Amino acid sequence: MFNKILTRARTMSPWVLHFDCGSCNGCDIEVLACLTPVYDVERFGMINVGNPMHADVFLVTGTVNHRNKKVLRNLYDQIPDPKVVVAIGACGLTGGIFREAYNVVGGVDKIIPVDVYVPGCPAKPEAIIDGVVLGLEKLKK
Amino acid sequence: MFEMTPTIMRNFIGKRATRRYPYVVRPAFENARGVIYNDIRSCTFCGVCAAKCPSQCITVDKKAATWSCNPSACVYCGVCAESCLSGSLQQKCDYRKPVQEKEVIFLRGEINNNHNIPMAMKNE
Amino acid sequence: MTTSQGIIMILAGLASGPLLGGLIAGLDRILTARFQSRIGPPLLQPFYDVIKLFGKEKMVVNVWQAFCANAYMTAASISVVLFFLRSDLLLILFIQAVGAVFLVVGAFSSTSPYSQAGAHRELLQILCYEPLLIFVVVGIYLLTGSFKIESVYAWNQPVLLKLPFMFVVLSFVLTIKLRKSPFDLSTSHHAHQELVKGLLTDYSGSFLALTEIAHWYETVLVLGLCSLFWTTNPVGAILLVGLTYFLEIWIDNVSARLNWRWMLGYGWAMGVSLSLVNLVWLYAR
Amino acid sequence: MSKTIIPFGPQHPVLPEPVHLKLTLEDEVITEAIPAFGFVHRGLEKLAEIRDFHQMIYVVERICGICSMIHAMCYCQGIEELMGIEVPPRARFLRVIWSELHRIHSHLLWLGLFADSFGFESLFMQCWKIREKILDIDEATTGNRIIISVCVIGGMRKDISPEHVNWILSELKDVEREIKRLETTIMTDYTVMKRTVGKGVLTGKQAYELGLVGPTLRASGIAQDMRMLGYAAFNEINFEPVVETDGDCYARCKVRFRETLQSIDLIRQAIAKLPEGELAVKAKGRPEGEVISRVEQPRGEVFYYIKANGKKNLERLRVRTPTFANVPALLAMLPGMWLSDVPVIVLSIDPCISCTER
Amino acid sequence: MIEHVVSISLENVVGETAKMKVEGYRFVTLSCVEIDETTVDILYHFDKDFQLKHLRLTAPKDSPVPSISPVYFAAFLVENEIQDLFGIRFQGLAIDYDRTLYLEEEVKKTPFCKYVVIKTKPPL
Repeated sequence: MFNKILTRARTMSPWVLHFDCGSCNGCDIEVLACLTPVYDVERFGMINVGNPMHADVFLVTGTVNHRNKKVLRNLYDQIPDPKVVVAIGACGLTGGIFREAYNVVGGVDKIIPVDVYVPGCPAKPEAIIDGVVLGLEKLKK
Repeated sequence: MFEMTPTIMRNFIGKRATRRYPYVVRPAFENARGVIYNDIRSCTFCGVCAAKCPSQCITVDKKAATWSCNPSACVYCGVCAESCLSGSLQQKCDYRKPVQEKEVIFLRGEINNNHNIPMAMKNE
Repeated sequence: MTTSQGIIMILAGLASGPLLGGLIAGLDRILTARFQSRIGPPLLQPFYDVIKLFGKEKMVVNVWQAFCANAYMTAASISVVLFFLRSDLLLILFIQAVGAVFLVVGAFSSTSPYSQAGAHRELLQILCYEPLLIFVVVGIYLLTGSFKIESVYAWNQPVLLKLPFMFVVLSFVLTIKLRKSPFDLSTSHHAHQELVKGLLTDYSGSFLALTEIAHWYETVLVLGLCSLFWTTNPVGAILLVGLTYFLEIWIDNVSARLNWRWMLGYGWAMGVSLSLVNLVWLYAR
Repeated sequence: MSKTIIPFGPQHPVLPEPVHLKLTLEDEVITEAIPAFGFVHRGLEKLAEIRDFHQMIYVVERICGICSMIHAMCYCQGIEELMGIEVPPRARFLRVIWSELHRIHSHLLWLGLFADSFGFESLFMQCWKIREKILDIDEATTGNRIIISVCVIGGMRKDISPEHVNWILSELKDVEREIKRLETTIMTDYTVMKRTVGKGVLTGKQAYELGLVGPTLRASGIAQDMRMLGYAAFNEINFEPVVETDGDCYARCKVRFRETLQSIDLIRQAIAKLPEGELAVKAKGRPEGEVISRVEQPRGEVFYYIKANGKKNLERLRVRTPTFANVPALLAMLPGMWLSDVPVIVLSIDPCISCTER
Repeated sequence: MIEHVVSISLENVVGETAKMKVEGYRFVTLSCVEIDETTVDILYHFDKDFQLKHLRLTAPKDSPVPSISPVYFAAFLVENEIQDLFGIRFQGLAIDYDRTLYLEEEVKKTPFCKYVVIKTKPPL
């Protein structure tokens, strides 16, 4: 019984932490656009907390490079369980158009385990909402 | 002070700006740049798309008659579809859905035989 | 008050925080969303948040912090229970202040600079609103001749009519206490703040949930204080509290965050002068 | 109180982008601020060696998602100059329209973030709500919301149809009305003024010597706007740079606010004069030589140095983006300020870190 | 095409830029291009009333270039960038990131030079 309530609460209240891991701002502002009136993800209880210790869903946009991979790892470790990682945009998935550049390590999944991949360049807000919803499936288990 | 009042009062009384997305889906604009779709039966495996792709996510093997694309590296610029000589490559207006596993689109066709085996192969 | 009545009141006080406070928080979020042309979260959203937080992995920075979160929660709930028991106003205020200080101590005990700076600002906030609250209580005392809430209820006409300026001062305190713009200095409901979550940065999981519930208790307490200004009939009290809260949300939405210098200067200047005017006016009549 | 060091970023909600500012504080007053970069560095200029010069358009577009089209336009203008291509007039006017649309959406985005930096959440929401209309125009005309990929060497890929023209004009009218409603809030609201007036003052001389560009420089009273060079079709439409003289955050806010309205006017002019004709000329041959191309981005002057040697790939592509030039302003403005003013000052130069580091 | 180019040498870099400052030019940026195994080309761009003027310095890779950041403070950022990407050392930088502006310590190669330069601290 309690578990059922807890699961429901978890899916109803995904607090997101957004980390721009070297994206071009495209996906970034689309993530922010999700919070604004036209998409308003607060309908689903999503709020941007900006503090890893409070977050449940980790939205990562952009390529990983040698400097920010440590930050990424660090942030990931600070998020308490249960957590969901959503990689956003072509850059977050594989490195996108930049994956052959010298300072690019590749997609987010090279550093931390990723649960949901949201393709697009930039990913549309609709796709980002879909992605978070898909990620919440993991919490139901 | 409080200069914002008329605006927020208008918001309070007026219609919400929110699109109730998952419940109400707005149709995509007709020339929105979404997923790349290859009609493998008419593909001639000329390789122009692979050469033009700025993200280098398309590989074409003429001998084996295969066409593959890594949609997670695709930047949806639409250059491949524009430059396709046979018109087999098209860009649809729907965006690609999020997935839990990365996939690679791998299509095999035979140039003279109208016969294709589209299949999605998992990456690594 | 009989013993059975007392027990009912204690239970009501204990329940009011998590239930009433949560509902108020939910309503607050919906109203804010409406002001911003959004739909906003469901009414029960704060409850989901808190339940979820209890289910999160425990990450304790240090033992102090766990203790402080609990102490804050206990103090806040005791002050509300005392309020429901119609006890001494001064006692209620001091217990509430002790709780608030525990929250700050917990934040100071961590090493995060955001948390430290947030705690620093919270102390300044406490410094700003506590004297004003005392003024309000003193005003009530001068009017009714007692610090007991009982005596306010015994008063035959709404206190608001005698202490209108005091009510303005109290709503000023309310803005600080509810962490609303322009005074969301130490921590803020939304993330876009220079101190991230400020004071609450290092509280996480169930401890954050505890501070959240404690905050609800405090909301109930401060709104309860507001309701004391209209005790003659419950409809009047609810209307007054509702209106004040609506006003708070409105101010939250039409103003930017200011810094603590402004808060201290403006708060004390305005609070003290308004209180004095009111007290002098009381005497003069 | 002894000195505290606050690490501002790389993950910080006020700055959506990863830049690290090491702030040394005494009480709440900043004594030193040193920025650290490298969190977004991808090495994009080097990609010119493996992508050919046509493909590079789409790469430079992704230097920055906010002013992407203007990057592509600047790059294309450089290559066109090298190859001696004359761009058809319709394409030049279309470039003006889309680049000004980008300016509006970037400025509105900035206004929102700026409002958020001083804790004015509803103003943030309002600005972003208006901005969605511009994004809809982008999506309807080009197919993508932000990175619109319309420029090619020799012209444009997409066209604006006559039905779209009318729709754009009516949408712009809405946008203009909504923005004008915010005017009193941004220009006269007590709390906004309290947080912005007199914060981060740069005199004209200081700003010029630091090599600042764009609205940051114009707010200090120097009328320097690359659109005065008359690239694309800016020489055929009326254009006056917006200048303010105070040089503080408030002045920078005013400049950007007025530019937003000005851009709407520029689009109207460009639409009124939009000539018929072909969209693009075919780019034949390979570029050779050195060229410098400059255009005005929402954040200021962007500077491209292109060196080509007649091969498919460029020999060197160097991009100096506006924020790169504006970063020294931060070092000059931050010391002596309050911690609570840091977000306001940092955002007042409209930092775009992915531009800066490429 | 580039006009108004003045060639300068290592000795008079600072002198020439100081002259530009006196004439009222605004510092735009530096561009660095690798020419061959031993030399790079550094272009100093200045702007005045929308007219660009350039100083071209052909510098050897191994000897440090005098920094112009004491003259134009804004130059420190781009000089640090060149230090990172090309391995050229600048002497007298206002703020020296010691080649960690963009790249991490563990990156040992200078990405823009085809001929790898392992960097050392400049002689003091």
